[in-house]
Amino acid sequence: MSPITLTLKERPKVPLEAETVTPDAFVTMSNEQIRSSLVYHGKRHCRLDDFFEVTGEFSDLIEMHGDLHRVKLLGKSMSRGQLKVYGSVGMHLGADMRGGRIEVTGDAGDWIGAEMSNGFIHVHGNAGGQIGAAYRGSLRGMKNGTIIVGGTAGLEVGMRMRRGTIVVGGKVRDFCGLQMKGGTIVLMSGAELRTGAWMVRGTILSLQPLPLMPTFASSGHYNPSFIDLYAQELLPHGISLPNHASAGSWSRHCGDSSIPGKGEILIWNPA
Amino acid sequence: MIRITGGKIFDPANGINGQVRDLCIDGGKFVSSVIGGRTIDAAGMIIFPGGVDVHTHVAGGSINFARAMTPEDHRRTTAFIRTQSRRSGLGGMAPTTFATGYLYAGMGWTTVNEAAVPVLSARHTHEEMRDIPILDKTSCVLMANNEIFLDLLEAGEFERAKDVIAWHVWAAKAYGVKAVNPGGVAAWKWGKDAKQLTDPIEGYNSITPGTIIGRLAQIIDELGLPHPMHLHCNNLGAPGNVWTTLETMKLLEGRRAHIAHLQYHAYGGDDWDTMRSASAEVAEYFNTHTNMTTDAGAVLFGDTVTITADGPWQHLLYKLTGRKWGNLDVENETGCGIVPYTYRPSNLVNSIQWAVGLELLLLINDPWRIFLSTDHPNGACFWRYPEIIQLLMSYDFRKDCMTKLSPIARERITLPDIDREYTLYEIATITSAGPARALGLTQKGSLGIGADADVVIYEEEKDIAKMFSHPRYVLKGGEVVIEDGDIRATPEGREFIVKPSFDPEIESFLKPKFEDVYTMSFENYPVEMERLEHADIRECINGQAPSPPRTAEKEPDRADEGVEF
Amino acid sequence: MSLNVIHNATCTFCGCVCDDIELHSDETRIHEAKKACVLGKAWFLNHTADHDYPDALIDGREATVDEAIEAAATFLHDAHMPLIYGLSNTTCEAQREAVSLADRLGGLLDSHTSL
Amino acid sequence: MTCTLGEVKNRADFIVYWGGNPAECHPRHFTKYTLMQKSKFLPRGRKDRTMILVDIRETKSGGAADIFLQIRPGKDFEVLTILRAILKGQHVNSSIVAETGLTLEQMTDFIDRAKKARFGCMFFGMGLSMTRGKHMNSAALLTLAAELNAFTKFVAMPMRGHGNVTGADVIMRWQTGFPFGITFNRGYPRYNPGEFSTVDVLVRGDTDAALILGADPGATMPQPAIDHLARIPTIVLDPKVTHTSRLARVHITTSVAGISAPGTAYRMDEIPLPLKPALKSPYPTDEEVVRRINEAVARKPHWMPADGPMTIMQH
Repeated sequence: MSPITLTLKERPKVPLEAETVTPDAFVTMSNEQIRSSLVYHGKRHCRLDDFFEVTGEFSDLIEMHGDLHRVKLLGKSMSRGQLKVYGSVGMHLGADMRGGRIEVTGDAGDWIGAEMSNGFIHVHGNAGGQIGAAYRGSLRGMKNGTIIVGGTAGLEVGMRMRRGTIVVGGKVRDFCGLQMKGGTIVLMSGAELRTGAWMVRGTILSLQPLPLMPTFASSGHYNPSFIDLYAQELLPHGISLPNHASAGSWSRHCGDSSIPGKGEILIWNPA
Repeated sequence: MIRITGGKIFDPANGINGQVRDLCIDGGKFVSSVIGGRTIDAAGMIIFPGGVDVHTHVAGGSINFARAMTPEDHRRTTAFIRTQSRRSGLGGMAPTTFATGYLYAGMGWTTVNEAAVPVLSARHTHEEMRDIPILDKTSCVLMANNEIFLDLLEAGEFERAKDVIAWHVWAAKAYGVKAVNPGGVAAWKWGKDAKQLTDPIEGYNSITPGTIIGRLAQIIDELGLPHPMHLHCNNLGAPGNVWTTLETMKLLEGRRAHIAHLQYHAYGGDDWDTMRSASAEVAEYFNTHTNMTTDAGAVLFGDTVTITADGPWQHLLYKLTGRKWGNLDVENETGCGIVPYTYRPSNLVNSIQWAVGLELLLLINDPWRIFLSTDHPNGACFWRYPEIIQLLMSYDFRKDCMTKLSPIARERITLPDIDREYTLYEIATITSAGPARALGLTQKGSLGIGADADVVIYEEEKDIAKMFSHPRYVLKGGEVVIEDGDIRATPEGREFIVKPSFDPEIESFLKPKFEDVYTMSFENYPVEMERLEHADIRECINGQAPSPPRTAEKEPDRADEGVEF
Repeated sequence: MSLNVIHNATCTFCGCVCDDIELHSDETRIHEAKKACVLGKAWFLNHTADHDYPDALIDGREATVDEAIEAAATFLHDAHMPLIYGLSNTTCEAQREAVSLADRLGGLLDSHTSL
Repeated sequence: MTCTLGEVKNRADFIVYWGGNPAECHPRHFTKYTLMQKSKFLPRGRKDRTMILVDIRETKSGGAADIFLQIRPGKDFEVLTILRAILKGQHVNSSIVAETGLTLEQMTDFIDRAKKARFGCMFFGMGLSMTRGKHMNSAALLTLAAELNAFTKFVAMPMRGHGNVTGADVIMRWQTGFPFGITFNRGYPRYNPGEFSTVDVLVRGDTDAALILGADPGATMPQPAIDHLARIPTIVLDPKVTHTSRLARVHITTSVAGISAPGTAYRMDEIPLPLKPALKSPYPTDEEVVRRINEAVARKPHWMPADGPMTIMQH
């Protein structure tokens, strides 16, 4: 299948809600159907081709070009195929995603992969907050899948996540892993405050020193073998996790005792 | 002017069971004939009087708190889209006011009783009710834990206590009086409860829950309020509470009373492990004591949010489930708790609760005295009533549902042994004629000449739940509000209120007491009449006791050939 | 001249919303606000019934209320994503109308609470 | 977990003010609602109550407190989380505790007193909810109050600032299901603070017209937000010509709620009170102006295509 390409021709003046842009939908649609599919420019009901040049049809490979920072909900609930964006995207990228692959060369907004149940999202630039998180009031964040952010990320990364993996290359802001119930967050460049606050279970790995909550207790240094498994899994994405005893060790901190929770934060100490 | 022709009429208030008759409507009421106007061809269709909900929570501080606590539910529910003429809304566990009107009317209910209004937030409740379109409304004001009232009972000042109740009913612009866990809520404010009728109440010496219940029922009868004391008994939801419930009923002999959500008060056993259904004991007593009416408070499996003025029960639920919990205490009057909750067939307690609600509806043999309710949103959301109707009308469907229950649960209930199936006439009684009668709303629940023209027209079909979920037409006050599943009009509803008489001197007694314990000015406390846009006032005559509940006569033979449900 | 007295008036300056204030006023201003706190007194005494401000301004020029309402309706109706914001220092009755307007416009609605 | 102020007046023997300065911002809070009142249950009034003030610096409210707990700026969330851990008998890392500005003994004493209270109430102000951590700070305090109910009766309540912001909250909840941060752009209410909240919307430039009433964002919001208000058609309703009016396309002068405009306002504990205006204003009320704008918009074509569904099931 050759990809469907969408190239931004008209910059939206207010946010454009485009949850119609998914491989699941487009694989069954002709070029005309794709062009005419409904997007919401603020409150206005518009056609996709009011904003995008569209080529291709009947494909679950989608390529998008342009500065899409005002375009929201791309790849929402998608379960197959691939969405590749050459540029930046707005909020809710891959929210409720069930499978398939999303790649963004630029930056992304808040709530990427929110409440997703499977799939893979890779944002090369910076991302906003609430990555893989639960929406307000909901108790269930991402249930599975992988989210990789090359740059920095915002508040509440992995809030209430249940399973799955989030990797952030740059520094993340406060409340990373807030109330998480499972899964793994890997922080390549550390985080600001309150990492792991109120976590119940799950693992946060940081390659850089972190300020810890007073409700985390130190429980020694080690080189656990599960890190090797993660390292293997992440290596194809260009991420390398150290674990060899000659290179250093992980210091383990358990919490959050205010819950009381059984989560762990592992911080790498180079030898 | 509207004429509805050829429909099969189910009008228990007038003893009509499936006869084909024309209905004529003019000026919002049924009349004997009309000339001109629209004709609705209802040939072969089933016609009920508009539904009346005797016990629901749709407006006021607590349901509005529940709305705030459940944004995740608002995101996964039915959304009513804004049109040029109609407001948007969200359905779900705690629907918005506009959606509340659309959803009730959408299944043919046209009158609701908001069952728990603290006087302090009565002004708020009326504002919300004004934003519930289509439906006519009544409300019950909470009095049984009011501290000024309790102090008077403690001092033995009955006449003054009566004036205090009457003054508060009028101040709240209410229609009736609700008593919640009498004495227990007052104790809850100290983190305590009063579970038995003879339990002392924290902070008082002589009065017990029993004193409050007896006195309040007497006061409401003597004031001549059209709806009797609306009682949420003590010890709600606890295993073995059947004894409290039976004691309460015995105490009420010779008085009118409406016992709310009976399901939550009909449990046997000693604790959560030995809990069993006690609906048979309750029904047996209830069947032979015609001074009372009740509503089922039925439970359906699934998600809901529980909200009640019974703070102690809510805190227990929170401890049992560990879910998020809200609690709201109102000074000197009441308190309420809010917990999102999921009833599951795999849970023994939930299974028993589900069965008990249905058992009571099936074992209480007089449909004029037990009414359909889920204590919305506590047992289930009101928009699931059609599922309960299906359970009542089909023994086979009940048997199917019971296969989901564990063998232990099936041993603790009597539902498998009950093969009664409701007739359409009985459904029309428990959903409309009966509750209208219990509320004393003579113009409701009837298709007779002079009654309010609130009508539901169903296309008869085998799938009972579907038939009752999707009426073909709903008319409110003679206006077509629902047609073919669309909302055609959203007129504002009326509010029925009562004006009991009281000695105006009571204000000079109340004012200093009030200012002692409350934080707002006495003069600002009563709800101003101007705030009610469509009020319908009923004057009550002191000492003139309204008639006791209507009891069933033999059901007339059904006149039409019905489909086999 | 004897002053007009209002008992149990309500002060909306802060969230306490005290409703036991006694206001003494003439045609144009409140002279006394008994029981009010220092903030409440300032609030009541600083407002007058005078016509101190123009009825309405459109692009900085004085206009009638009718013109301003029509201009406002046009701007809001034409927008793709209009916003209604504030709703603190006003009445519940105005707030209800504002929510209704946001619903009709298909716009954004927010209050001080989000700050 | 909340209550009306009368409950506090009549019952609360343990009162905490956290990140608020009622002596200066809500001057009658102590005397009318909380500390000074005597009641049937607290016959000696102030003597029967314990008041703890928690703040980053000692304010005038400190004079009324039995105990003042001075915490380091931005450490509210940590302190509240430690308190939750202490309540559950859990370990806390004492070397990090020192960073909060309080000692473990002070915090243990706080929890001991809270558990021994018959009826406890925590009020929290903008010092808690507007500092780093924002809504999570409020959530931490509300959770602590909920958890204290395992031991005694405990409630918590925000100290709302501006007049009738509570009314906005309450009305939006019953009409839309959500308290603030709402969009109707799909024809029904959706909620997401951060996405639909005003400062975020303005800073990102996500709106193209604004109606402001009962607020003066031009004086209080960050500059990028104000800049966007100046770029788009902004309409202001206010009794005065405000900072925002000066950058607006349209300003309409309206009467003052409770002084020259009648109606209703909600107290911070969600009790509605009638307004009794003393003056007759030469200006229309906000209510009237918004209603007339609404009517004027209603005369124009409805924006939503008429052929769409009347209801949808969200997912």
